[in-house]
Amino acid sequence: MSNKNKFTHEKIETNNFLMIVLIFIVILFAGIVEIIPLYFQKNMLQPVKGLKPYKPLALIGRSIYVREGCYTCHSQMIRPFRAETLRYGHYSLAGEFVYDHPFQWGSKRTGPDLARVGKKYSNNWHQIHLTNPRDVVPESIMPAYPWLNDTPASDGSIQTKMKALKMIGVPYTEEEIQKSPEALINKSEMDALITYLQSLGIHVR
Amino acid sequence: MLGEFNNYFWPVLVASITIIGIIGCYVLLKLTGKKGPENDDNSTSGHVWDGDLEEENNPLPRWWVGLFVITIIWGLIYLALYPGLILTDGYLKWSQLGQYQDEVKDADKKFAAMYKDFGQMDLEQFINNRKAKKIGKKIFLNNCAQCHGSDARGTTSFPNLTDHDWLYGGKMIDIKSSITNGRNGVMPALASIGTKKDLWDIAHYVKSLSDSKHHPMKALRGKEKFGICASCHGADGKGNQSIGAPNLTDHIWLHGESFEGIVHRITYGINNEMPAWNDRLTPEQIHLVSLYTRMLSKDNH
Amino acid sequence: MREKVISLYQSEKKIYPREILGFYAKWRWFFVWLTQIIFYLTPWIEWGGRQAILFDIASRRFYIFKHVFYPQDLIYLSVILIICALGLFLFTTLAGRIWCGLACPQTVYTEIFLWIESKVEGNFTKRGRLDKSNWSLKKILIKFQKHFIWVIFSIWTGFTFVGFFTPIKILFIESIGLSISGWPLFWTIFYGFLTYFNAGFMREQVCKYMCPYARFQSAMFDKNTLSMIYDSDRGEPRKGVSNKSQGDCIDCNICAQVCPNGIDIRDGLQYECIFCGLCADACDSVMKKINRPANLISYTTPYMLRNNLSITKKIKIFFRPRIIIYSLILLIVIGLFLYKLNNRYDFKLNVIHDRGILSRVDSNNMLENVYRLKIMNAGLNRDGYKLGVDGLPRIKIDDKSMKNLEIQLDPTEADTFIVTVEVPINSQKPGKYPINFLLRKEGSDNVIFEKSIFVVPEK
Amino acid sequence: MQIYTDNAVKNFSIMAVFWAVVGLLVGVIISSQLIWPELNLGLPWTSFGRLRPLHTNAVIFAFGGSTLFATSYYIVQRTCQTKLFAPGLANFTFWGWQLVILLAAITLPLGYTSGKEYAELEWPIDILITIIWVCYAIVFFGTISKRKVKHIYVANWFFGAFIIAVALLHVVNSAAIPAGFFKSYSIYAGVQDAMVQWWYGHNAVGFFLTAGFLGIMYYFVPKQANRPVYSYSLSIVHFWALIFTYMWAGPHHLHYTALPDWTQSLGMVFSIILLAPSWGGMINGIMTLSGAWDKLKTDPILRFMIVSLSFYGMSTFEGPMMAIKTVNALSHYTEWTIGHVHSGALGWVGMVSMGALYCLIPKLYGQKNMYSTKLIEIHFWMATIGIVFYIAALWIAGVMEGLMWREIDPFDGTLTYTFAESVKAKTPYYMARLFGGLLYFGGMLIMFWNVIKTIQNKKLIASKIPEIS
Repeated sequence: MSNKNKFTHEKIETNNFLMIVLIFIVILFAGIVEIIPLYFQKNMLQPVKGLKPYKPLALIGRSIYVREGCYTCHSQMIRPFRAETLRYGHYSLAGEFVYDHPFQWGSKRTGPDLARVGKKYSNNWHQIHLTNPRDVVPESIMPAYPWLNDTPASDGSIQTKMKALKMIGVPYTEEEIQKSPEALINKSEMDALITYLQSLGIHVR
Repeated sequence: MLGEFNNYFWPVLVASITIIGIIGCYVLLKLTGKKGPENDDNSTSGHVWDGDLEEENNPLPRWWVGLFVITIIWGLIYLALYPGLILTDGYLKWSQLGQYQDEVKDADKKFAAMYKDFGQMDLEQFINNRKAKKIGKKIFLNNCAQCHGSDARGTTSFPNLTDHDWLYGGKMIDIKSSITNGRNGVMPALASIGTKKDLWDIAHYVKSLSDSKHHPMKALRGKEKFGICASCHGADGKGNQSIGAPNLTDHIWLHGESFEGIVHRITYGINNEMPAWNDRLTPEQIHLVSLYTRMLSKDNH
Repeated sequence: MREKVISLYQSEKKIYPREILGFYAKWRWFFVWLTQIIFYLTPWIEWGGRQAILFDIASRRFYIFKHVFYPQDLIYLSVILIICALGLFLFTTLAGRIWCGLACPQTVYTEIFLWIESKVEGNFTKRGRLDKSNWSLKKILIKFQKHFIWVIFSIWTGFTFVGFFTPIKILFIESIGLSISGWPLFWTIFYGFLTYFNAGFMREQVCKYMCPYARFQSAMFDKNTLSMIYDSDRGEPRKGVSNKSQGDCIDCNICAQVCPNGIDIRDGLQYECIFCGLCADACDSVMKKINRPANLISYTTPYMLRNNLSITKKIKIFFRPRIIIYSLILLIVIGLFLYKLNNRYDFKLNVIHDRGILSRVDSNNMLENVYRLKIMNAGLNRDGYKLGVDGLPRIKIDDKSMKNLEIQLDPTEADTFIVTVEVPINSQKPGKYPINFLLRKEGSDNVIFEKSIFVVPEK
Repeated sequence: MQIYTDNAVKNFSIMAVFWAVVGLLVGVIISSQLIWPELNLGLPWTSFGRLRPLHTNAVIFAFGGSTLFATSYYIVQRTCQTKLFAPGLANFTFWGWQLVILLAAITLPLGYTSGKEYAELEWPIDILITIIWVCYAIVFFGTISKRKVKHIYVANWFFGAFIIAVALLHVVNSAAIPAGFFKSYSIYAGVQDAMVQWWYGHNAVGFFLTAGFLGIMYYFVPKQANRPVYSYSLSIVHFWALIFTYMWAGPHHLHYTALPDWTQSLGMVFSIILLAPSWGGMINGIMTLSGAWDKLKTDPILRFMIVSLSFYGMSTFEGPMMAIKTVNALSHYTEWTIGHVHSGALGWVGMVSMGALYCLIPKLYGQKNMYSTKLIEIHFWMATIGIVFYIAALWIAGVMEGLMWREIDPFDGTLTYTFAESVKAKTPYYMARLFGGLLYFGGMLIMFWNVIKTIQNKKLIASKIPEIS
């Protein structure tokens, strides 16, 4: 910005404090303009019809998705191009992500987009695919995740997780949180991850 | 876009900071370019650090200033034409969804004529038309093969489309209806009709209908309990295409032929769903892919 | 410290290079003609009823004479890029910025534009005088004439450029009817404008400030790299025509006047120098007039200049380890490239194992896997193909799919074929087995092998 | 006699070289996994999704961070002609930063991640980073406060902006609600989270990898070339314009997403305006070097500098181009982006760091030169050729897959290629990329060896602070 140039730059570059303050002010504007208004734009906060917070098993599945770094190779964001909607389905809407902490849009498609992978394949298919992708897709370069079959989905953290999310605005009811451990009984991490994947993007067709 | 905000505060803030920021870049360029501390010999700024670090007073390269100014002007023009300031949607009224709709409309227009011809075809014409067959195959591969297999011969729980056994009927009108609206074959859980032993007996009877391996005594007992099943599968077990109840007298076992499996299905029921495609495929495309499916089953007989 | 108003930016002094002919200038003109003939004529060459070289981006097909490339073939482009980069390394280490001086489009178009300028406005002194003179009708006419020719030339250049990407004949007919539109029009004007602006106005500034290659190249130099060198031992002190004790340089300044980048080579090697050799030409012509030996400015290395070397010594300098390593790498990459290109068939096969059906048992107790085979005809004729499979005992394509496997494809057509492959049940243990598909073009011995897998499930 | 306090500088320099070796090694491993997916050996801790955050964190924050700490502590003393403010605190930042890296190297393979790119570390580590960063700011600005010269040198403007901006970005983007010691949820969701993340992500590039390293450039280039900085007024304009505009450019990572059109437009406009301010640094560097052209023939360190500036120029040109929506529609999600990042990371950040460290290390250990100049030369060539292979392969691979994804059959209006076909077609490019990466990594190993040998010959010297003339 230019206000400090009404006098010469000499003043700034000889004054440590002034320099710090001016740098801080100059870098502040972009965030104010680009981030904060998004909280005041209506359809950025409105969930799409039918969208509910992740069920306990799907929430655990999402943690696994994040833990394994799936976002480093898969996007969850279908752009409004015909070539993408033909391949992946309806383009993504802001309202589909209002409960996503953090967002998982990704930045790279080493593998295909997953925004609407829900209900596209059978659970069985996912299970085989995640255990060894090359059993179903010989060209695949995705890592195999056999250990998910052997790890229980529940590590006792589900209520802590849901409570934390509730604190930042995800509308879980006390009852849901109370009952959540039941949903994880006898489920493996594989089940959880598949449940999460099957829940992706199914509310918009 | 303005309508998505409750009041003018944020739109005005966004627009003003943006414009002031861009113009500020220009003002900065103008002011700094004009004034600078000068040494007597005009060559350096006169500041020295670390013994020998100095700065020369060379003015800004002209082409660089030009580049900077051009990008600034371009930025202002862009914001006038395209949405960016919230306050205005831009002169061109452009939006990414508008662009998408145009793209789809153009593509639809481009291929509409072709599909129009194909939409009226009968099976005979289809088989003799290389182009139509190629498109039919492609639609099938892109949408149907996921479950029914690329060769349409299905697998466990996903019907083979190339045989003559049709759950919901094999006429063009039936196939088109299946694709357009989807199908949902529901067999209710029947655990309550008898003991576990009774259910096993029914399974043996079911197997006997197709002369598959079974225990005659058990089958005989099972026949008595089959009444409730007959309401859908028919007294002769030949099924009912209007509700998608399969024929039990042939050798086609959609969900597998093991006794355990049959008992499990009687106990817990089954929900076999085929999604509806009317929101992803046009009627012409559904017509073509139906013809393709018909052709495959014809090929085999 | 006092404040003083200095100008916003440094205005570039316009350079009026003097025209010169000679050894290096001839080479330069040779390359101007060579590159431009290739550029302007190539799109008009026909091959087998279509444009010989056409990069059809809209339909993602790239035609180069008999070859048709698909997006999957872009690896060749990648290799060409690597070859260019390595070539640049090699030539720069060997001969400095020879690319800049002779063949770079920036230099070539500047040369052409300067030539037009000199034809319209006269030689370098006249041009300078014209620019300084007041605006008059005559000046306007002369300037208009120059810019008019420049613009026509630029548009033709832009048009030719676009002709590499859209069929040029159709483009030509369209432009005659003034019905050219959309992207072709945009790119014609855009590329034309770039030519006009860069060669007409920016000229040496591109080399001085903007071009990253110019920086790279300077980092490639070593002490044995050939460069334009003024022999100061022989030349200094200057003004030596009358006095024998003085150097050969008579300080006529012609070397500086001819320089398109406006430097004086006698100040030593400078980053602006693009090795065009015009100063050497100018100096040689002067040396000839005053009966002194040529090469006061020459294309050499400081070491060679100072020592009178035998031919073997000179060769040894040229074949230093770095040069040999570069050449070797370059030769290997080029060799591989040509080998691959030559052994490339004009059809392609892509095998995808079915996603939905991993394996299944059919009613005849055969274990089946399903595949999609995408077959592309990259040739010039409609061709037929025969498919086979091997890799497991008694493996074969099943009879039903065999019936549908009459593969006939038009030129550049691609189609998908569905193939069911079977082995007798229980003939293999559960697992994944590598198999091969073989595709043979009818009437030739060309066979493509494409790997895939056959899945035998657990019980 | 006043002596510079170079303890932290020495430590950071050595660790920078070490972490570069580690970070590049992980890079080589994961690029191999893209060709041979079995290379994770069936272990969760070595699968691609867990190692890639390790790779990015190791090269950006461990290698890049250590280099920035080392050079900024060195430069701020020399250009203020005073010793470090609070040297003990500086040593604390060294041990603290190494602890952060160590924790990252343990937690990331274990799968403890917040799931936001380049900000994967979990909240306890984030808090540690914040503390260290505050100490860093105190040492740095404290030193400037007690400077003996009147003017703050331009390199310190850039370091200062880098320290302030990174603090702001880190605090805002890492705001999260803990759910246990190893798990937290970003307090932002969906669109807002995406915007905050890329506001952070882009400026991690803009301030960590650009402004900070421009600071390095502004000291070592004029120093090594023994020439004054080319233009004082250019420094001023491009500094303020750069730090102002860079902050806006984040949304170009979200073109054609569910982010509103207006935010995308702002991101694009400022990305284009950013071109000239970015190039300002390149011009100042190159024109400074231009006067020392003959030195390039003999000084491999200057070669590193000039090549890094060339790559800086190319990447900062390519960046705005890729921020144009129509280009981005093709390039986004493809290998092109990875190629672009690495032309900046390997070409600009890597090369300028190597040049600076080659310059710095012998000075710190009382040597005139590095142990072997020949080895620097070899390193230079391996790195340069490595980059050529790397980016040539990935550029084309990106364009190819972009074209394949969007190719519509003109015949029937459906897609031509399946996704798997595009994956399969990339294998040869991955090979070429791996080859390039191996060359670059090999060069780094040579540097590591060279550094060890140099330090073995060390003489303990105290570098005196010159009197103010």
